[in-house]
Amino acid sequence: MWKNVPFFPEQASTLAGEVDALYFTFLGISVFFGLLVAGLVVFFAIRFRRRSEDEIGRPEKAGIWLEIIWSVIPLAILLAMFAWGAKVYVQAFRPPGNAIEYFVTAKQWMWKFQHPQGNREINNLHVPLGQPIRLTMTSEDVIHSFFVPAFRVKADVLPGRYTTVWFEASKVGTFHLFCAEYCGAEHSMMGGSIIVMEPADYEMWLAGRDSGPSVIASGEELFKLKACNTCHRSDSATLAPILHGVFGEEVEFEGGGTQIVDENYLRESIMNPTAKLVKGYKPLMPTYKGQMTEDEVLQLIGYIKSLASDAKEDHGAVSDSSSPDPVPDEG
Amino acid sequence: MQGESSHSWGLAHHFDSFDQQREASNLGMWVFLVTEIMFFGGLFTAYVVYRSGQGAAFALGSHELDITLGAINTAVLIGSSLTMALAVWAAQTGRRKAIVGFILATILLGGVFLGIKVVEYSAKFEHHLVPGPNFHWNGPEAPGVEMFFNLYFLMTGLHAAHMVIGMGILLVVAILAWRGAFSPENHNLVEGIGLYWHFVDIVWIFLFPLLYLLGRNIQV
Amino acid sequence: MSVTVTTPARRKNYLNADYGIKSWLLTQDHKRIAILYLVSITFFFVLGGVMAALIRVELATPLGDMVEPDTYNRLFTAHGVVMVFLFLIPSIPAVLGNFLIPLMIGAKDLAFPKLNLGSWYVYNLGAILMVAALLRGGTDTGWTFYTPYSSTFADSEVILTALGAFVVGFSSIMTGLNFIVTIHRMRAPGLTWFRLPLFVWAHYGTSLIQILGTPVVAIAILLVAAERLLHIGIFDPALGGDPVLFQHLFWFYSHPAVYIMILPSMGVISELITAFSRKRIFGYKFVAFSSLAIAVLGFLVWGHHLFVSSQSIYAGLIFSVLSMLVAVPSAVKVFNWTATLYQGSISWQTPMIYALGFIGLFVVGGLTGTMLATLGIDMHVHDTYFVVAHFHYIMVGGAIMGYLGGLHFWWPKITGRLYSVFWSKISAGLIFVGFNLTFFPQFLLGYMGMPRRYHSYPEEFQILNVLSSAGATILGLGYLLPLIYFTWSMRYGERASDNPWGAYGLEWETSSPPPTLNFDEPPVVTTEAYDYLAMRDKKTAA
Amino acid sequence: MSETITPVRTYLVVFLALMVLTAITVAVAFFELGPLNDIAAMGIAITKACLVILYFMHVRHSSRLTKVVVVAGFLWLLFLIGFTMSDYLTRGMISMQGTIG
Repeated sequence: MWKNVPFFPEQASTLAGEVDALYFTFLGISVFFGLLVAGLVVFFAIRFRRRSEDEIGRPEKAGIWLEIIWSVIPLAILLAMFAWGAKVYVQAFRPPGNAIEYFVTAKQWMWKFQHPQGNREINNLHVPLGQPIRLTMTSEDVIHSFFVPAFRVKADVLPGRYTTVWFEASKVGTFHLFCAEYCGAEHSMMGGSIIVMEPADYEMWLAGRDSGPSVIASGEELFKLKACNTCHRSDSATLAPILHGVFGEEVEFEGGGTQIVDENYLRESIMNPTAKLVKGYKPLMPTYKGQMTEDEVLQLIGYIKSLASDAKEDHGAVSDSSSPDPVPDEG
Repeated sequence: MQGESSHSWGLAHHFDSFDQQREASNLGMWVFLVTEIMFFGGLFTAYVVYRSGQGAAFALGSHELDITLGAINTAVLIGSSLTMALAVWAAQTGRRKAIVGFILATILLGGVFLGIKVVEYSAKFEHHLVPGPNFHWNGPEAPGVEMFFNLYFLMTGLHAAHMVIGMGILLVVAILAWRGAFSPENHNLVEGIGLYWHFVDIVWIFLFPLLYLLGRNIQV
Repeated sequence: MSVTVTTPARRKNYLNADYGIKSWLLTQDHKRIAILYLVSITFFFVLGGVMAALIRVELATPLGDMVEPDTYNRLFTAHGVVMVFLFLIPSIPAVLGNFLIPLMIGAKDLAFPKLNLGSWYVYNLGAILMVAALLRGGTDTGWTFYTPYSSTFADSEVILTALGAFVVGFSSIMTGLNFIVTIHRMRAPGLTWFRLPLFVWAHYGTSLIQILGTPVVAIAILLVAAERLLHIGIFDPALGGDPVLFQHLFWFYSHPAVYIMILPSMGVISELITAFSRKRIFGYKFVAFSSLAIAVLGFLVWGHHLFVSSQSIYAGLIFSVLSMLVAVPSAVKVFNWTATLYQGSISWQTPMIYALGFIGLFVVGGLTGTMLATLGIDMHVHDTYFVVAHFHYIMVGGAIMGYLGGLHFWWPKITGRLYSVFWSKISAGLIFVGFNLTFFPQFLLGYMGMPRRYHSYPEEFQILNVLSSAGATILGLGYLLPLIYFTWSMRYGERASDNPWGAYGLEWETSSPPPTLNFDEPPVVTTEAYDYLAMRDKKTAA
Repeated sequence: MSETITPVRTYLVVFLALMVLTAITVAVAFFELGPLNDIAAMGIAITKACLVILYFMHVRHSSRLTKVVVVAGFLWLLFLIGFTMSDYLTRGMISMQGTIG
């Protein structure tokens, strides 16, 4: 649609068209008002130029109606733009249910990616065309920002927390990945490429490389290695809560308060287990802060999330309206 | 209104009357106190944000503070506010010696407050609760407790710094008062420092419950 | 030019009242303090400009082959810190506001002359700290000091620069406090609020922001310094701290700070438009209250800097809609200025050229600002050159155009001298053209996706970057000219009459330059603001 | 316009009230009242601050302008805390796992 516009970025995601439509509409309105004001200023400045030295302007009565008109019309337009912008924004930060989850760890000055199948990449990310992809991101040091202009998505990547962004590539090709939040000396070098492939090509690409264990398998391994399974058992909830099916559910805390279990809550419970103690349990769990890399924490969380869907398959009746999105089929 | 020629001692050249000068001085002091509210406001915001996320850790932290010393200090500081208010009253009614006496009493009470604060700080030091590399906490919630003590030391430290500055200015004002610099028409300085001192008192009125009392009811 | 030179030979005024360096450094006269500020901020404007020139040279090629990345980061940080804290924020208030507010309200001085002088010294103390940081190698955090980079990771002079900003902040607070008290308590008899010049209204709004916002950024950067120096981490994620909290505290001030830069400029433009249309401004009360509305609403929109910073989506919605509201009073001002031109008697003098240029550039800056406040657009252009272009349209196209327009307008009053009409018009033209050439391409760059603070970039961005660098050359030349002809005019310029433009206002009723106590007779105001009809009647009667 | 001089008696009464309120707030802190604990502590602190502002700082007899300045100061503090909390209290409320319809 905008192919022949010079100095214009490619559109390579389903979101890009929506952002551009909003942008060009707003740009059109802006150009109209800009030219209107500039035109009037130039016209008045020439038409009413001073003819004699002691001439003075002709004051007019205050125009209350004019004031109201030129306050209300811009306000109405701006509110309409707000509403449209809000719709696009909410959409950009709410991944569809069938999105596949990839993990992103940023550090000065590189991007580390892990595919659900276990493949790892640095600075480049291969993704299949036409598949919604959700990124769960964290940083090992300072704040970075994941920015792919061709997809029109951007989200900051923070230390100590997870942020999420999603996209669905709509065009095969190689697209710039930038770090958009200033992060130190090599900030401008902290980039790479997103390589969008036909799904079949993507499968071949995956198959052609040694992927290692999948995210969930690595997580399961860690779950045993770190002895999580001694307390968090699937058959007994005496020492610690059962983790099957916990993701996406609401938990109640000792001393009041509830929360829906999401990635950030799981992370906090691993790093600082006693901060939000589930009702009925004692603060027995030690902290794992400093004992696992960010990648490992993400794998562990990936595994716990997979337990959620297992539980659903096992019991069938657990799910309700607040049920989590299904974890991708591992094949 | 007084003309240019009848300017009397203590009236600056660009003011027309003592009334105008006093109103300007008073408004100026209030505007300054608003900036002080916002200055402390940044820390209060940090406190509210973190307490909303880590209430349990903050409760643990508050149990480490000495509530008796905190309460005594509250009383001492309110007492100093009373003597300060009386100093202003003495200035308004032209009692020279009383101004000096009440200001000295205010400084003395401020000193008591800071003395008790030093006792509290040194106890924290012994228990390794002073933020920085030596911070050590055996119990649960170590990060949140450390955050609590970071805020505790920053907030009370900033407050104490304000008191030290205030006491310095009070001393100067006391000397000026002794020399008879103030009259019922012109005592803006006493009034100004008085407003400042009460403000410092108000900050403590909020710090005391926020740091010492909230979470006390929770058994740990 | 319509200037008649009828000034008596050597009248006593604030400039020749006393000589010697001491009479300047210890002065309590607001007019002399304004001159002191003028000297300081001009120095830092040149310094910041040199940094900008180096940045533009570096960006002329995509490879980043002129300076090291680390040097580049220190350059743009210094450019930002110097321009924001040492030039833009004090520019109009501390120079023109300081000089004019007592004159405009018919007072002998500001309410607290010693505090005024003190603010200049505090400003310089802060500036010295920042320059010291620069000499010791500079700071590489960007002027925004985002944590945890600034608090833990940066290996540069963060503490010195932060302390510098902290100290300069107090100078800004002192100025704001002084203005508020002065405007409330020192107005001449008869000068009611709705007879005040709009310049004074704008400065009142500005002062509110200075006193309400500055302390918050002061504590925020103090906390960064505490984290670096004492390891008391308030924003440290390891302690459950949130680096984004710093962004909240920082932008609580730094967004309104943009209005500290633009509001005084809007005040200047209101004066210029009426003076060179010889007509009462259209919708006086709307323009006056829009200044206050901008000052107040400006405090409630800071979260639009955090749309992609992991801020909650709900907060994003609130801040976005409030940001739309703050655009309305700005639009009201623009429309009223335009309406004022209608049936005016418009004179194309240099200050008016700046004013008309301001309207054009401010409209572009303002409209792109509302685009940035739109969530769906910001997501894409946040932290790109689109933002860089937008805020330069506001700060350079807006604030500096207003500052230069005001300086050209009141120069005869300040110095008692006239400058070259020819060269000043050439310079205004160069600045307008050079500015647009520099910054318009950056909008395109931003939408294409070039992130800001990049030392090297992909090749496809080069054409636009070269255009921008070329424009910067013209812009630099445009700024150099006033420096020359203003300096020249101080010694050789024609002497100015008391009211060379035939403008309305108390400042034009006293001599040029004004006497130390501003007025020979304390003025009494009997007419409405900008009442050119009454002014002509009085002249005819006399 | 000249100053209103507050009698010494008023100062003493206000001082006593502040002392009593301090004692109450300390005592209340030890009882388990749920969320009422926080409300009581803050309510008493605000009352004490108001007493100091109105009587010790003479705002009760000050000009309307002074009153506006005081209120504005606290209002802006509320803006700062309130709008910052609008972020923290609503984080995660629009679920990141939601599906779009």
